[in-house]
Amino acid sequence: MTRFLVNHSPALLLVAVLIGFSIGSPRFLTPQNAVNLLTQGASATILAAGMTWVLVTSGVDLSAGSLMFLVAAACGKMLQSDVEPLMAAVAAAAIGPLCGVAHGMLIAYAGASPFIVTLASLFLLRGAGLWFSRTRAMNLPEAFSRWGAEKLLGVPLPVWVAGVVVLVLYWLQTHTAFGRQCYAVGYDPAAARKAGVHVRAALMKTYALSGACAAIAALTALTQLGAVSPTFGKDREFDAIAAAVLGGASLFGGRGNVFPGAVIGAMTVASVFNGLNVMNANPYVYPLITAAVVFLAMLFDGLRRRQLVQSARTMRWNVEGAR
Amino acid sequence: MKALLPSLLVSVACLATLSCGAPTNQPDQTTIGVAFETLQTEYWVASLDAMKAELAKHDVRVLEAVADGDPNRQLEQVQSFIARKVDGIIVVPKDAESVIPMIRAANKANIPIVLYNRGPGEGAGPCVTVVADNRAITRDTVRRMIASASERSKPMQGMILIGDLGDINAIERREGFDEAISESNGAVEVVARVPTVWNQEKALAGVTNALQANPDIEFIFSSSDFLFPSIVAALKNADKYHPIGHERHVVLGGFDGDATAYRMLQDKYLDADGVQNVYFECSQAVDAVLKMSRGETVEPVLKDQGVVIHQDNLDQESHRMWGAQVAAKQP
Amino acid sequence: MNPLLECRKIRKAFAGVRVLKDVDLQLASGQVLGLVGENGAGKSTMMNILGGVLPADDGAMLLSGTPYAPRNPAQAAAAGVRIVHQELNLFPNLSVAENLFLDRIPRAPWGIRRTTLSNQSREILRQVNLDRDPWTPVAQLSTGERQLVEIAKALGAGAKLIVFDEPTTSLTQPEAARLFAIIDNLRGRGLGVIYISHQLDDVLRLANDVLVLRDGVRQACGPAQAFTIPLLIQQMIGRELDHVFPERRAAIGEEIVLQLRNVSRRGVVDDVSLEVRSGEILGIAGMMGAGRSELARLAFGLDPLDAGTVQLGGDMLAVPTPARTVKKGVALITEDRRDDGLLLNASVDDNMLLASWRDHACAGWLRRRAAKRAAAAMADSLKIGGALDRPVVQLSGGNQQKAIFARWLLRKPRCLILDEPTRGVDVGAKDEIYRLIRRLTDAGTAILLISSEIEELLGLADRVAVMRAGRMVGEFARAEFDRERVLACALGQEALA
Amino acid sequence: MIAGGPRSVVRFAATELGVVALAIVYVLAILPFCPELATRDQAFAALVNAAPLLVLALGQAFALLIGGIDLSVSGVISLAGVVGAMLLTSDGGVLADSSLAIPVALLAMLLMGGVVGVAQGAAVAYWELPAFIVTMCGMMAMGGAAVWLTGGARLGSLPLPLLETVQGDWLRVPVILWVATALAIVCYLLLQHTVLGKHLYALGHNARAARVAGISLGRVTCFAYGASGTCSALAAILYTCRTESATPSFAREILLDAIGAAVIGGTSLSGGRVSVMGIVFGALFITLVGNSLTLLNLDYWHVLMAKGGVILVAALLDAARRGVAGGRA
Repeated sequence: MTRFLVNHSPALLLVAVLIGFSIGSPRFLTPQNAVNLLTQGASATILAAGMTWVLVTSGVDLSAGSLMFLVAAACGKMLQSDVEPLMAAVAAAAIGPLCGVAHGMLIAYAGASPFIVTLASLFLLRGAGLWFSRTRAMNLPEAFSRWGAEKLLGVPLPVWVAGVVVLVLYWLQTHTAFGRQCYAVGYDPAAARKAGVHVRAALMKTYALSGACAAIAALTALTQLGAVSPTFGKDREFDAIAAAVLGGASLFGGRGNVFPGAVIGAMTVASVFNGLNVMNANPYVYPLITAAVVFLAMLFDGLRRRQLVQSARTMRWNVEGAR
Repeated sequence: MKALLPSLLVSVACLATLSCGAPTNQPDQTTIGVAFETLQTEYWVASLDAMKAELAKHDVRVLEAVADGDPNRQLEQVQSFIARKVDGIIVVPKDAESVIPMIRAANKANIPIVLYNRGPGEGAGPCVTVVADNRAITRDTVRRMIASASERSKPMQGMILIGDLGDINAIERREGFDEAISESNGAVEVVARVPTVWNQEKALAGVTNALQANPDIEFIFSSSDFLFPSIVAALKNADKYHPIGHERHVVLGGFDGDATAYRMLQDKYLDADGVQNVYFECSQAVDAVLKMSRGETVEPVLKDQGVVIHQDNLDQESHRMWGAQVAAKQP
Repeated sequence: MNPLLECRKIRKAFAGVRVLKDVDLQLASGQVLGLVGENGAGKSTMMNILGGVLPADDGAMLLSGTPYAPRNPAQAAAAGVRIVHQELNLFPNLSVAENLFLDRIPRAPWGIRRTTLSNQSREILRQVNLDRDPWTPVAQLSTGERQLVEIAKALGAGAKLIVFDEPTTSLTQPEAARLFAIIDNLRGRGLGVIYISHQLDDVLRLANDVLVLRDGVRQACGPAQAFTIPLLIQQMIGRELDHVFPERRAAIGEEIVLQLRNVSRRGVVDDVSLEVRSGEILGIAGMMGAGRSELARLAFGLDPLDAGTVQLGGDMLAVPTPARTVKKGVALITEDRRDDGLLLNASVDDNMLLASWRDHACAGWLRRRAAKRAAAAMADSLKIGGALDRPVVQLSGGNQQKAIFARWLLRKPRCLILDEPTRGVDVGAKDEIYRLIRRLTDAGTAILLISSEIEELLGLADRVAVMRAGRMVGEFARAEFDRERVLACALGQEALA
Repeated sequence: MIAGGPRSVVRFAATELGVVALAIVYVLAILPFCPELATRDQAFAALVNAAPLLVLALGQAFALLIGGIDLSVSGVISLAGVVGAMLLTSDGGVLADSSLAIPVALLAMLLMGGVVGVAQGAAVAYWELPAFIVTMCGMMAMGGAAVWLTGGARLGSLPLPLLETVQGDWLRVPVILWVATALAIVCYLLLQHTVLGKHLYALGHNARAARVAGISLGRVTCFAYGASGTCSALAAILYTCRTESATPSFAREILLDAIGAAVIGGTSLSGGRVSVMGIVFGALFITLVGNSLTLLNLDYWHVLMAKGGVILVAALLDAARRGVAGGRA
């Protein structure tokens, strides 16, 4: 019983949050609010999916928020100079994987620590974005921001985008050699190399993916907002890490998944914010409750890890007992 | 330990080089240091541009610095200006308290200092302040909003978007809002207070959620105009973004007077906007600092009365709205 | 018949210690060669050379008649030589199928060819009689099942020769029987198998030929029918003493320094009791995986006890932790010098002083010069040469081990637990360590000595206790010391004992 | 030392002397552009500006030394600053009129930082949770608590004697410099001359070996995070007195500056390596880069990018250093 609880803690935590808020406000658990929640969680989900991937290889990407801003600034700049919206979006999105590849190179080939490389990037990319935009806020043309409100089969476009990204990443993670090998890389890079895995290539691809996710997340949020401000994407990397951890990813590497993990994590964060909004809660309690939820998730995760170790021991005992 | 000795030697040498360095020779041109707390919103960017343009008119060299919300860094920047022996300093402080040591430093160095947009706290040394009364302008704006919705059935459900909870302007505007609401005899019932941390995404999600929870909201005040794109997006999604006169129109009000707000006023979506007169404030600040640098005395507080721009006075007053001019420059 | 594998005069030395001396080995296709010998006889080295982990210093190998000199495990695998290691190299966070094919997952435009992968995995798993869904995460398998997966991994890539290193240590009886059937099957298909094990009855049952190694020398070789278990044991240990063990100069004291009562830890140690007196050396014998090192860790407080008590000099420790046991004067030198002993990038004297900074301090404030002097004096008396401020990683294995000894000697421990104190140490350093141990007992230190070298145990210890599968299975007093009986007891051949 | 090919240059740059050289070269390089730097006042100002960052970086170094990290810096600064100011402020402070107000408040701030740090250390050591997340939650929770306590308002009106003391000079040298120097010396002595320092190093080098040597990992970890928390609180005192008010929402970026200063100063993110001297120059260097670029009248974004570039170089040096230490270049 405890084992079930501990093994499914991310999902259970989400359910607990949902139930808690439904009790708190009758308006929380409605179909409209569900769609609403999904729309708001779209960009966070995409970002968390990319972050989960990086965490699986026991890395971290602190530059995600700044990269989002750079992409948004570039896109906004192009839109303002009357570039075709689709072209602008595609061109801006290309910045993401490019920066990711640069991170990957430094981490995989120069052997620098992911933490500090992406920390440097956090400054560099935001500086570059501000340079691009001259710190001006930009309102985006209707032709672009219209996409954010567009609906397909009754479901908003951002949700579709998030769905497709999650699907693709889920497929990559579970149905390709690269995805599976990333788990080996995160569990023990040396052993993975010995087992014939191309560790460096895997790391390169991982950071490229994370960069691509940041870019897509930026564009998704941008279509919804219709404007770029100089604070766009600030501190989003911390939210994404929190979401990934809520979804069961481990900072020690080798664990976590895009679906359902990252989705659950991002949805939990979004639900907390949404629920507090709906309940018209005191604005001051927001950070406290978020911190409490993340800490709780981590505590469960610690329990689960210890239980795994325990069960491995029990197994050996059974083996020898039978002998 | 082995590393310590050479390091010490080198640092002594370094300090020696520093203190023997050439004495500074200032060019004759007047130099003014401008220290902004942030460039987070369009309002600050417009202010900085206006100020630079104003200073350029007087053929003054400008040193600029942005503290990115960190008062300690701003203090360092002001000290740098003092070290460069500027002729005057214009500072946009983060808040009333943290500017006090900056004023003291400037006074000590005998350099005139002008505070832009935010006043000093008690016990500050001599300085000149150019301020708009955030609280009063907000109050008047909200009054105007309530008035423009006089024909609606009472009470209306209302929402306020609160800025960063650590920002003094955000707090003053919230207080102005509350004041106007409380004197309205129940015309508006505030059902949602959305914290935005001055973040457009948070604002979008917050407004959407609040509309979800309270579909009857018909009165929204935003503590800054730069959150309007988020509000508009949320309203559109809820099919509540309609021009004034439409039965589903939501009474909207904002603060700052930026280009977005100007266009919304033009298009008859926005009911009222509290405007700080950027050009007035900037020219006042520049005037004051230049006068002081020539040894003249200036009134210690220069008030920007601000103006509430609404549908009825838009044509007459739009020249006082900085957003109108920014909008005119943009295609 | 053309031999599948032929090794001629293989030699290998580590840091001047010869571990393989002109070993010849022959194996025909469809044959199983049993390789036996004591711990440290050179079996693992031989296997590592075959598997491309280590290069041979000298000698030649022929595989199917062509020269064979793998430079890394990948080359060995490509040539058809696979090794099933005793410690598992699996990723528990991946599924069985993924572990089997990690470096050559069958791909298609739409991703992994899951059906191909499933089928191939099932095929291989059938060969090892593991009836599990290939998509089960390895984390959910029992240790025995994991061992089978490891074997399956070796079978995967067109293997010609498979080396099994102690494959049955963690298998249940039925699983072991299954393994033997698999090996028979492999033999039937014409593969060559080298089977390394301490389970002599298994070796005799499985192998066509048996090769006995002793101290890196080929001691005996012949068809399995020619050997019996007693004969094998005799061949394994029949070596002359090449060390003169220093004589005890002081009598064993009265005081019981270390006392374990019914100590258990699930899965590794089962109800063990022992006591060591001051100045006494209690030797612990047993084969790999018998729970000796685990016992040492329990006594020292490194792992939590599930049951039982630890008493030190009459004080009961309710929950022993290293910090507490060290304070009571216990010291542990583990077999894993690199991970549990050294601060590799720190200096030699920092390593030596690690446990005794407190003794060289006044209210937390170090008397660094005194500490350094003490370290230097200790280094001098242990003959650790060279500057003491260079990183310890630059020292030879013997000197590294001496540095760890120095660490504890500086604390003058009342009880010292030694786990394989002379592993990876050259002959000269070995003698020095023996003298050191004797010096300690003469000063009244109680010593718990774990060693795989029976000579070492018999030469130094006052009593030898024997462990097997986590239990204490026998104890010998000095008067009853007999290599064959001790080894037989450790191997589980009590009939002989 | 410098002669002998690119490899020894890398090796030199990777030592703590590297950052000293870097700082000097940097100062010399920008001197022609802003000669003001060469005045005594400005040199002192640069040092005073670097002082609070130095305090933070030294604290961070304790966490980094044992292979951890402390992200809670901005949270502790906010909360400690607010707690102190709430005790002291003359408009409604709890202890406003008491003569003991100042020492009690300062002690309370330091204590708060220490206790919070120890709690985080305990969660890391005893519950085996990742330091990154524990301290990230700490950052969010404490920042939130500070805003909650004050309702978001900045607290000013602090007692003048305190402000004058901290902002003033002692023996013609600013008090803040004395404080930072004293802390640096204390840290240096603690790390080099005490049992605890040796244990911290041991834990960072090889936690398993340290445990076998009888070092209590839990206590040492708690101490490291406690020290980090206390240093953050000390920095809060300096910041509060410099800006004469306490903010409940201290800028998060300061954390990145502190880590940057520590890493540039030769601290390894993988633990076991720290140099107080290096950190002093690292903090000075980061501050110099920020301020001198302002003096050069470069735009704010250029300052950000320059800072990022410096950290990137430090990252590569860290990698090179590990390569040299690990035997692969």
